[in-house]
Amino acid sequence: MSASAPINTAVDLGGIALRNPVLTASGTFGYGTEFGPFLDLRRIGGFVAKSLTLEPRHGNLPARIVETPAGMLNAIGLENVGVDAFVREKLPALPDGVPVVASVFGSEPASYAEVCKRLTGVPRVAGLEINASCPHVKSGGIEFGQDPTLLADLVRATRSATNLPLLIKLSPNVTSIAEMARVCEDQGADGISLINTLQALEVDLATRRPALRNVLGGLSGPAIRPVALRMVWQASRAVAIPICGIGGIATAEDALKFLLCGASAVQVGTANYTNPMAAAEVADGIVAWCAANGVARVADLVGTLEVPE
Amino acid sequence: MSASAPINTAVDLGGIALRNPVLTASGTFGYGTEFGPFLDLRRIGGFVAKSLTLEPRHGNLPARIVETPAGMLNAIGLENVGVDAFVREKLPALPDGVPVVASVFGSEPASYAEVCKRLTGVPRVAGLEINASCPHVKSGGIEFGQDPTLLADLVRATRSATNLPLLIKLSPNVTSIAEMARVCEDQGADGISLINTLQALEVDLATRRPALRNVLGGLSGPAIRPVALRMVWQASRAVAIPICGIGGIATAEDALKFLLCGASAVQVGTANYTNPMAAAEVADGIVAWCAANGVARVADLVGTLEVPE
Amino acid sequence: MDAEVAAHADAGGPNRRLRLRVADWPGFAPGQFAMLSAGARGSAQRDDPLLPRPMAVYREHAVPGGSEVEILYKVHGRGTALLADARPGDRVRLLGPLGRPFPDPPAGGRAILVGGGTGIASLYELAARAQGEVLVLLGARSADDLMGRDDFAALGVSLDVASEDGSAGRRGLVTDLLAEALEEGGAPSVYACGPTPMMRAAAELASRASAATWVSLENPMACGFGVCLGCAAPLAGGGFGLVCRDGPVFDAAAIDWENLA
Amino acid sequence: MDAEVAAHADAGGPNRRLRLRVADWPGFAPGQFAMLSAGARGSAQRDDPLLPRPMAVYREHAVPGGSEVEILYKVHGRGTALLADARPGDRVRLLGPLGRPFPDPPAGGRAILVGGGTGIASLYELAARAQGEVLVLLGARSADDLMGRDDFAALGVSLDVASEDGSAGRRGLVTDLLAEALEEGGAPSVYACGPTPMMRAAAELASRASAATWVSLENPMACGFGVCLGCAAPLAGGGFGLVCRDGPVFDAAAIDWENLA
Ligand SMILES: Cc1cc2nc3c(=O)[nH]c(=O)nc-3n(C[C@H](O)[C@H](O)[C@H](O)COP(=O)(O)OP(=O)(O)OC[C@H]3O[C@@H](n4cnc5c(N)ncnc54)[C@H](O)[C@@H]3O)c2cc1C
Ligand SMILES: Cc1cc2nc3c(=O)[nH]c(=O)nc-3n(C[C@H](O)[C@H](O)[C@H](O)COP(=O)(O)OP(=O)(O)OC[C@H]3O[C@@H](n4cnc5c(N)ncnc54)[C@H](O)[C@@H]3O)c2cc1C
Ligand SMILES: Cc1cc2nc3c(=O)[nH]c(=O)nc-3n(C[C@H](O)[C@H](O)[C@H](O)COP(=O)(O)O)c2cc1C
Ligand SMILES: Cc1cc2nc3c(=O)[nH]c(=O)nc-3n(C[C@H](O)[C@H](O)[C@H](O)COP(=O)(O)O)c2cc1C
Ligand code: FES
Ligand code: FES
Repeated sequence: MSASAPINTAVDLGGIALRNPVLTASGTFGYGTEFGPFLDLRRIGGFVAKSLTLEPRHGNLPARIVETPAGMLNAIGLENVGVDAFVREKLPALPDGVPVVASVFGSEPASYAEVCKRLTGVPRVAGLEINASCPHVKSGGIEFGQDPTLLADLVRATRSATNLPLLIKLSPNVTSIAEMARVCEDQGADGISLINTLQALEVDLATRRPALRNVLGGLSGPAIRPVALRMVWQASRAVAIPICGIGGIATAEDALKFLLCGASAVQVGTANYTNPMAAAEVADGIVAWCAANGVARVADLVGTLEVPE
Repeated sequence: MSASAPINTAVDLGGIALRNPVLTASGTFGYGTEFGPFLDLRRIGGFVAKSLTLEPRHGNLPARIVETPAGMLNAIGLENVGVDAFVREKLPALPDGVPVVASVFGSEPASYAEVCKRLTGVPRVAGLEINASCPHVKSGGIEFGQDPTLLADLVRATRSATNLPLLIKLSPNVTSIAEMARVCEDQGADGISLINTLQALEVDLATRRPALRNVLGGLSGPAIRPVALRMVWQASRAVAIPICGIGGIATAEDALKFLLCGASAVQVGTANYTNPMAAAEVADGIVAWCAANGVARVADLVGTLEVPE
Repeated sequence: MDAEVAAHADAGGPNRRLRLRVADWPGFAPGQFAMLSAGARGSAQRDDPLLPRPMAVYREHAVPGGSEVEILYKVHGRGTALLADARPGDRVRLLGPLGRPFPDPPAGGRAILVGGGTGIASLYELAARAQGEVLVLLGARSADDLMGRDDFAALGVSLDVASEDGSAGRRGLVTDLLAEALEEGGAPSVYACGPTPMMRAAAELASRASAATWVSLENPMACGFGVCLGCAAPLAGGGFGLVCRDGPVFDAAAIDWENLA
Repeated sequence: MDAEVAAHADAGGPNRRLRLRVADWPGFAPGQFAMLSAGARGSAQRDDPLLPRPMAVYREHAVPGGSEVEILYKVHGRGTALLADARPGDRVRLLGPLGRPFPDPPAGGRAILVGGGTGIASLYELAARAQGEVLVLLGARSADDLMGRDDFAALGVSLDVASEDGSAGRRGLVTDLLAEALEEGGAPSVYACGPTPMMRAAAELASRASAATWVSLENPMACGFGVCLGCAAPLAGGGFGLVCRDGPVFDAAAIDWENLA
């Protein structure tokens, strides 16, 4: 295929222009500098930073992670440097030429909104991703992403706090992901990221205790990929705003399946741990697949899954 | 440990007396006769038959199954011989000495109830398990197990149709499993089985179509075990009726984790395919573990997970 | 159910020949298969890939203290790629023999065996044991891809080959060979195994020639012994047959080819 | 990041010695580790077990065209059992060297190295490169379990051993040996690696003797290079240090031992 025109890999994710559809997922790529020795960030489409809160957070006591079949659980507890230190110290250290999406987290819509404000207008921040998997303090621990009313409040509050492209990252621990996606669209979100981790538990049989100090954790990795594909497909049929697909993506083939199911872009998460070059390999592999299959524009693949009758 | 007293493995599952806590899961053990060449059914605690409907059902067109990371998807479409043929032909062919739990399925509470009636009083049927993962026809395809009101109707209807021990098998595709468990308890169920499969999708990249003809399928196998453990733990804290734990159980260690999380018994599903002797090996392995760990009664382990502070 | 790898060798192109030492092998009939773990079993459990792979029993060999079961397979996806890593002494899980075999070719009659792709492996023992006149037609994409040619040739049966790129035998489809063979007349029995479109075409040709036709289907399987209902093939009369239990061999006229995936 | 198994041998009881041929190995400092795939990589992807395993770099050897990295490890759970299946020529994934090494023992001073269980592997190169007086104290459950004894002996350093069942060296804990060694006085530097309770006890003993103490923590890891935040160890001053990036070597006084899992 060397003689043919280069593949057009550019995609638009709710107003964020990406040179290719492969981002790295929040919490799995640090603040972007840690991959320096392993990965040239200019090979990927963009990078989503670890979720930021208003104040720095220490996170949970260990053990914070445990391996499970084809996956892992984590309960990091949203350890982060806080939004101000991110803007002051982390952003300037990032190499040029990679769009940065900042992930935002809080305990109330107001604190989410404040973090959004502080990130708006900051050079290098190309868009915001609202992590709606935070337990809402006043509602007894139910996550924003698990209740349509709470979610609507959250999207409304963050939408009015910023004019940056606004993605809402949804929790998969719901009865109807389509309903949640529609709430986001109705309240003016520019796009949807899904999925976050599946709530799960692992036991340490030797101690007869939970394997994680936090008891519950989030399941990620290849194990959850079929659930993520299902949710992306369901959400993409429910709303018109673009979707960023996440969940167990480790290869170009995995990513392509998400595109077919309706994702405009994808994020690589846990696979970064097992192979720090994973995201770049996924991006390159998409190009190779398109070349081999006569696809000239990656964006043309989005939502083309052919469903029988 | 040869000199010590034998381990007491008997458990009570909502009125079903089991010699040991290991059953086989509905749809993964046929009608119990297929395992003849591989497994002596008297080694396991009991067996749950393939879900039965009022009329025989043919099921879905192929492909019905596909492998996924540490799991598989299925969309069999509830192919079954119908309740009458089950009573007439399948039950008598079963070897003696293994408690049979019949699984019941329908499109309306009334048809579920009718199946329950036809199974009540039939020799060899030790209890009923209501498969609540059926899409409710009149409510536009939402599963009984996904809506508290529909679920309450279903439990009420089946409860009044039988005096057999009544287990409700819940769908994991819900925001709050604790809420669903409470509905079952409130309406008089004797126990809860969980989890059924996670709704999921796999894509065949070569054809750019869903891998299953039915598009969506149910994810089972080790991949889902941490989600199942979480739900068993949450449900066991929400209700007092016993729980039968299901999801990715392949070894005695897996089963023991479910017991610690509050399950009174467990079911082995997908593991039967990869190893037809799996359920018996799980049962034997529990005895060995108890012997090695000084546990005299398996039932004493139930719900003893030690949770920090 | 554990079997030890006795030998493992290249068999041309992507094909491999695997010999497994099995303790209580009961013998098999042509067309039966086994479920083989996707790769050798290591020193600890691995949950991925999860499901075993169905493989025809190619041949069996009596050895001191047991039997060796021979499998001829093609490296296709993950499971077979990992199986190809298995070395002598490694252990695999094997369940079998399973399924309903081919009916014996009529003693005095003429049997045409049509194999394509990996389906060829299901036919070898049928050719070896057949009493009457046997014509074997093998098809593949290329010479490289073609399975078992020399083994069939060594049986001394009539043998004809077609390949899509012409690198082995005639350029074309194995069903072209079948069409010609059927023209020779004599209402033979036809035994076909290969990709669904090939079997479907073979069944149509044979039915036009009023030849009894048996096909061995290659549906995906989870269990291999009739409990998951995953391998169901739609039947012409309505309903489904289980490929693992009611098949893999079916009367071609009994299959609803339109709806077979 | 792919490395080839050059040699793989028993190293007593559950212990194995693995030599990996690495193309661009930059060298390492004592206490650094690598992330090793849980088992050899086969011809196709396997998603289970998923995470790599942290392993200390035991030694390195220059060979024509590259380096061989030596790992001394114990078969413990699934990942190491599968690693033990790897044969020469197999490939594993290796990321490293990672982490902050031990500070060099003060040139003229006395260094006490305390190793227990798999922690022993982190100390060998420290002993080998130390300039001053070195005392190595090794502990294990039994003689069978004990790692690396002969290698340390061959260094010619002072060496003392304790085992819980008395089958190797003194019956008791390695910290008993440390307590005695500290009584000899001289405010040495202490370097400890092993199970958390052992390191905690060593740190307390050393602190009472006013000895500077460095510990190398063994927290579970997912990434090994500071992005998952999974390996966090609580610090005495509040907050967390990342074992993979800020450690694995920490000043014992900086650790909040109470809350370390
Ligand atoms: C009764 C029967 C006998 C067979 N005999 C042979 C034989 O003797 N030699 C041989 O090379 N092949 C044979 N096959 C086909 C063989 O099972 C597949 O090539 C193999 O499963 C591919 O596995 P994989 O992991 O390499 O491919 P993948 O595509 O990675 O497998 C993914 C999943 O799809 C299933 N699958 C993929 N291709 C097929 C297929 N063609 N048929 C059934 N399931 C498939 C796998 O079993 C697995 O569950 C037979 C199939 C059947 C049903
Ligand atoms: C910096 C560092 C250096 C190490 N160096 C060595 C060494 O040189 N030789 C050696 O034998 N061992 C060493 N270990 C311990 C080694 O990582 C574990 O023994 C190994 O991970 C066990 O894996 P498994 O799959 O056999 O056990 P499993 O219990 O099946 O593992 C399950 C999970 O728990 C983790 N885990 C289990 N035990 C430990 C442990 N003790 N420490 C960290 N994670 C664990 C695994 O990494 C895996 O993610 C080191 C650990 C660390 C953190
Ligand atoms: C260790 C770890 C930490 C994570 N932290 C965050 C986070 O801070 N914010 C967030 O939105 N998602 C977080 N996630 C979720 C991932 O971004 C992603 O949604 C999820 O892991 C599924 O993708 P994967 O299977 O590719 O990992 C985290 C995941 C892991 C494994
Ligand atoms: C092929 C297949 C068919 C199934 N059929 C049924 C069924 O008829 N009724 C039912 O209640 N559950 C059915 N299940 C769900 C299982 O009983 C079980 O709840 C689920 O597979 C999770 O357990 P596992 O991971 O051990 O398989 C089926 C599962 C599989 C894989
Ligand atoms: S493969 Fe399970 S029923 Fe046929
Ligand atoms: S192991 Fe991932 S941050 Fe340390």
